[in-house]
Amino acid sequence: MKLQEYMGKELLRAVGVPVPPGGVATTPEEAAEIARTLGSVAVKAQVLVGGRGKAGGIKLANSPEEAEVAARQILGMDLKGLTVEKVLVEQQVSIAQEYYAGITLDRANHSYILMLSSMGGIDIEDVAASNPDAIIRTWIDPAYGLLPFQIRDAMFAAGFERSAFKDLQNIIAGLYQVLVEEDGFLVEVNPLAVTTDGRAIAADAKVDLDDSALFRHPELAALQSETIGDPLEQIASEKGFAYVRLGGDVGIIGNGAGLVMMTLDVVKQVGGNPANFLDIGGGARAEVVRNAIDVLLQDENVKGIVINIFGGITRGDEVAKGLLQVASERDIPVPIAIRLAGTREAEALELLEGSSFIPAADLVTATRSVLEQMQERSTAGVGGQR
Amino acid sequence: MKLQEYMGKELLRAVGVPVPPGGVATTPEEAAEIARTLGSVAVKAQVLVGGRGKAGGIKLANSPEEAEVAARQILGMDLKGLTVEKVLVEQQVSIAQEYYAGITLDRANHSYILMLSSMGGIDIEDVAASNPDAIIRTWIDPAYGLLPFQIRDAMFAAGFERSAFKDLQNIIAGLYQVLVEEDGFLVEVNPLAVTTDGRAIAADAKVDLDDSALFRHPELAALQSETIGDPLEQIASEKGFAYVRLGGDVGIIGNGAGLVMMTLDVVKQVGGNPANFLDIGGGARAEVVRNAIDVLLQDENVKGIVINIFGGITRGDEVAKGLLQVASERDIPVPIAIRLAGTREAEALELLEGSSFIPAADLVTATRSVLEQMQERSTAGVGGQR
Amino acid sequence: MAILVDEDTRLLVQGITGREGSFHTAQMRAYGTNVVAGVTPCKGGTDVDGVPVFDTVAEAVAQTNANATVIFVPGSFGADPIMNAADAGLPLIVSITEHIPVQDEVKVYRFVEDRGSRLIGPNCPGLVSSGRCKVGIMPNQLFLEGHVGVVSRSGTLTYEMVNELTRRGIGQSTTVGIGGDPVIGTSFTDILRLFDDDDDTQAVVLIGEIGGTDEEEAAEYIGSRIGKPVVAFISGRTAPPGKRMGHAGAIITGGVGGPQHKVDAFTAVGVPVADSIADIAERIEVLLGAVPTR
Amino acid sequence: MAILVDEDTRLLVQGITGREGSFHTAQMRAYGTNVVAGVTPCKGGTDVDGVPVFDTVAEAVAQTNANATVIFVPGSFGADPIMNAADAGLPLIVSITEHIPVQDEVKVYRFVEDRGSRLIGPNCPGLVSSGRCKVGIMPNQLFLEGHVGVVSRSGTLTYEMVNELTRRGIGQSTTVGIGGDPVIGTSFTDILRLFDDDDDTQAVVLIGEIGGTDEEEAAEYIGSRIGKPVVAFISGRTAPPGKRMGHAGAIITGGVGGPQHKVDAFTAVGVPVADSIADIAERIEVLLGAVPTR
Repeated sequence: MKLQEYMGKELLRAVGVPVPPGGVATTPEEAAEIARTLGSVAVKAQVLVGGRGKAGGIKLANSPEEAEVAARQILGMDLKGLTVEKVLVEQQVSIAQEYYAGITLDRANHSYILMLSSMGGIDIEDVAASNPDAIIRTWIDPAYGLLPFQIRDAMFAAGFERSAFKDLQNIIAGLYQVLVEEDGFLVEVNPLAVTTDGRAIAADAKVDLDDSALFRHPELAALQSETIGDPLEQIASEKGFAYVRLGGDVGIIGNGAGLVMMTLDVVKQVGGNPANFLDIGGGARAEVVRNAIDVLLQDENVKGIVINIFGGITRGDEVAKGLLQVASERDIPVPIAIRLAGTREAEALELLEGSSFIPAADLVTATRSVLEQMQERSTAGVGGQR
Repeated sequence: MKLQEYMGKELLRAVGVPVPPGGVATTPEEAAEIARTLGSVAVKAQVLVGGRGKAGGIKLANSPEEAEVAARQILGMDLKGLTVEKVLVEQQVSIAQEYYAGITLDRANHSYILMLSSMGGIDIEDVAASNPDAIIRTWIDPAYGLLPFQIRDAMFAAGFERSAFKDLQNIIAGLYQVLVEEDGFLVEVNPLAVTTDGRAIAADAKVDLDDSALFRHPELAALQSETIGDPLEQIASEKGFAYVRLGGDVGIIGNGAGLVMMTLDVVKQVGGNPANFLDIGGGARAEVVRNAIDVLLQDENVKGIVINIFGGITRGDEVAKGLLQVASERDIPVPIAIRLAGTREAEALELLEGSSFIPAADLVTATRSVLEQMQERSTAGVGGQR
Repeated sequence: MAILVDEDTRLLVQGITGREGSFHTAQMRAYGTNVVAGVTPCKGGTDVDGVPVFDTVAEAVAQTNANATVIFVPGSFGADPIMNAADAGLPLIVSITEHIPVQDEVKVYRFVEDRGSRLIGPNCPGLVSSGRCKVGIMPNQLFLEGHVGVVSRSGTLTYEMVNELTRRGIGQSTTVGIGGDPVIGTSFTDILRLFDDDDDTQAVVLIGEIGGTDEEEAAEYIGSRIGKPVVAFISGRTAPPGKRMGHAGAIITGGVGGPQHKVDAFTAVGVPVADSIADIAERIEVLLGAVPTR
Repeated sequence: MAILVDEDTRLLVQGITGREGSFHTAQMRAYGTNVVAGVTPCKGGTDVDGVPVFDTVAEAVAQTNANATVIFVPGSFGADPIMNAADAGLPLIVSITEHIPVQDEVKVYRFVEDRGSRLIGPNCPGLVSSGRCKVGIMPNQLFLEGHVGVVSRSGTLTYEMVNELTRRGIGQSTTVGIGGDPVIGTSFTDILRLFDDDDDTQAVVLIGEIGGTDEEEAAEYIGSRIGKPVVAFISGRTAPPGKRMGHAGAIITGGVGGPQHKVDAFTAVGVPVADSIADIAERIEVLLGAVPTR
């Protein structure tokens, strides 16, 4: 669960990491009000996309009036498909040095890793590509945590400013504290700034929480709806599906993450354009299948659906029943093909006989059937009203 | 730093361990007031001595009036040399099972150890002596902490009541949490009770904190004065001395814990009765020596003083200067002998020449001199007015 | 021979009295697995279809000499039984549990390593030595005895694969689902090493997916030894960067974990990367040198 | 030969620029110790009387090949430099620091053990191989080259002991203060084992005190081997139970740590327990078989 910048900064502030003073506004008037006590401010769109600045999502303002104007421009803006509903209004920081500090999981070493670089302010992935030695990597032994000497050693290696050493060390310790206490998958500050008057401050904050650990953080879990920009992803999340919107027109349903990923690959190979990733998981009952179809049909881009089920724990007849249930309840405006193998395959196919669902022996056939029907309907204008 | 029962229970309650509802009173009227909402209560003297119950420091009361009477009897009571200034008034618990749970350091294994026993309510040291197998010992790997399965395994081995298993497990996890978060040297609940209605509750609490870690717990360090019953130990603690009152009449000062302990042993071997342990530490200056003498002279039992210094980092001449300073500032009503060896021994002895302090070549001689003078003065009635 | 589990496996089931635990215990026994004990705290002394249930893992091991365990305990509590099993000295631990917090997985990995046990998973479907022993939740009917080792990060994709192999008459020595989480106890490389040492295994199918660098490490290992032929498959090849695809591990971040890199790594060491499940099976048929009749 | 430190010791001083660190660095060098480097974060590039100061332990070790370290860093921060030294691979770590929280000491012990270093202390005066090398804060002038090993939990009592031996012309091979805290890196037994293997050591003086069971373990070790003669001493024999005597370790709780138990343990394995420092020295004189002229 990726947090908005202002939420991440809230977590950092709570453990004593200095962040620029500021507040969140949902209207231009609120933005002006917040700016009143802060002097020169930055007005920053709170959306979970990269490159906000370049896209016009960050503006500077030197008065409450300017802040109001800036907020008016940014609020409601469409940034890479997401609508800006909140802005963070915060005091401008006079930056002398820009560093990078991030802690995340290093899968290959089965541990968390601290990464520091004196090349902050720019995308760390670019630094990693162009100048890998500029990133100082420190692995964290989970039995002991991030130790003070490790932070110091890394800061010396990265060439951090000695005059702000103690402050910088405390900030990095704070990032680790947030990671541990809030179950962070990634806690990153870029830039980690040293101001012209020698203070260290977290000028930005990127916090990605471990979804599997949200049960330990009910107060953060409650923010979840705010962190999912896409309303459809939000609905899918409430229904308990692993769902990712991909923007194409062929809806995908499958059981098991690996199988669904492979299904996306096959649909693409055959010439289709997947609309989404949707995993109904193992052992799904009819009801779950019905919900999955429901979610997909709410995506206006979806013009056809491919279902790929390999029945292990999941029983084919349950899947078939779910499909028939949808068909009995509502009009299904798009073609749906299903490839179904494994447990209770025969029973399933028998149940589906005579329905509008297109059974197929394999995935490629299923995909082709759907693509053909989509083509036909498009030509005929069928389903264009969705 | 040993905490009073009520302070220990406060720490337990803060991490969610159930303790009997109650409050602390310093007057009988307060005790009655607290009892008003609680029904039948126990009124418990808050002093840091064992065997409070047998000594009359715990009384049951079935009404506010009875609680007031009980508190009146207990407050001001002398329990093993300490005056009762506070009572804990808490709801009586109807106990079905009494268990023991304690976590402390196991020096030999360089780790903390969880001890559980179904033989609670009595002194665990008696259980250890009479029935060692009745104590289930679980060592805690500091790299991972006390793990849930370890608690469960220990509870099964100890034969804890299954109907209250989950509650008991949570309490034990809470004890460990207090140990870790508050730097406990010992966190013990005895009895850990299962009530007649099947709830688990910490009916008593014994918490001993690590003095070396108090800097991490300023809020607890502030309670320190309350936890030292002996006013002289409190003064010594403020002066930064390691001081323990022992009740005899020969005051002891030395540098280094081992040396002071040996000095106690020698004084006792020679026939003296040590009044205290006092370590001035390494590298002490004249001022420190003066303070040490001051502390000892505040103990009315002290009728003579033996000083034992081996100068390593500590310089003999500094010690001598401190002694001379005391002598110049005040009347010294007791004989003081000093055995001084090591760094600047000669300079020190030269400085002390002609003073009232008795220099001695060795500790036995020093002790004998003091004991003789004490004997003489006692016979002559000198110093009897102290 | 097969790897990791066989006729000598004496299996303990942690969480045996739960819905999943009891169902899959029955399934595993139906496959022929010797389930010797179960553990559910406070249910010690009872039994599940004749399998004795104990309160603690230590007691279960002491009483039954179990030498492997499979864990069906929900995610929020899933780390503890793994550490419990390692602490009790069980050499093989299979964790089916999904949604264990990553931070717990990191600690568990270190703990299990400290204690010298082998952990498969978490969030894996388990493993099957065809015709000998099944530990986990893979469907019984898929497997056929034979000489192809299968190792995979994905559950259903493994079923697809095994199904396709069996349909063509190609049997499997052992099939291992190593799990889709970002921190798993046993890697592709660990399993490849075991297959290399296994007389029963003649070729290996490796089913990877996007995310992490486990496939690249496997390729490096394959390149460094003279071993058995391997055919690889990567799922999620069309997935966009930055989007987590169901498996907590399946995400491409900053170039790391991208499919082309994995394909290139395999190709560089002579491992063919198949385009589909059917393609893998065909290549294996060729590798084994005989197209069985159907 | 002596044990642990000698002419080949290349010493690093952590906290070298502090009041204690700089003073004792001078003292150690005056004794002849080869102090090759110091560490104080953010003071790298400077020097203390010609000893180069580095920002990090890793750098100091890389630049100077230090093979031992002594730590003068105050208690609240005292755990970190020990772990730092172990992490940097220094085989011998001597921590003078007192008042390190016990919980930190427990972690430190485990960490140092994991990394395979030897820790002396914390809260110890260090060690001296007479005439060869001094690491720590013991007064230079006390020591005389010879063949008695001294190991002690107490600082000043060690000085008394060595002073008495030297006064009688009895030299010491190595004198080790293991520290008075409840959790220490190296025990009496560890040091006894080293003395047993040391050709230079002919007899050992062990100065224990109340608290813990380290003396009992030492007695058990002595009883289990045919080794060199040992004379023991226990301080705090008249201390009452439940009172902590200065040293965080010096406390008798529930019978454990009581003096009589310790005396009995030594007596049972034929180790005489002396009544005083002078008594120890006399017994050593007898053991060495020659009363030196004074």
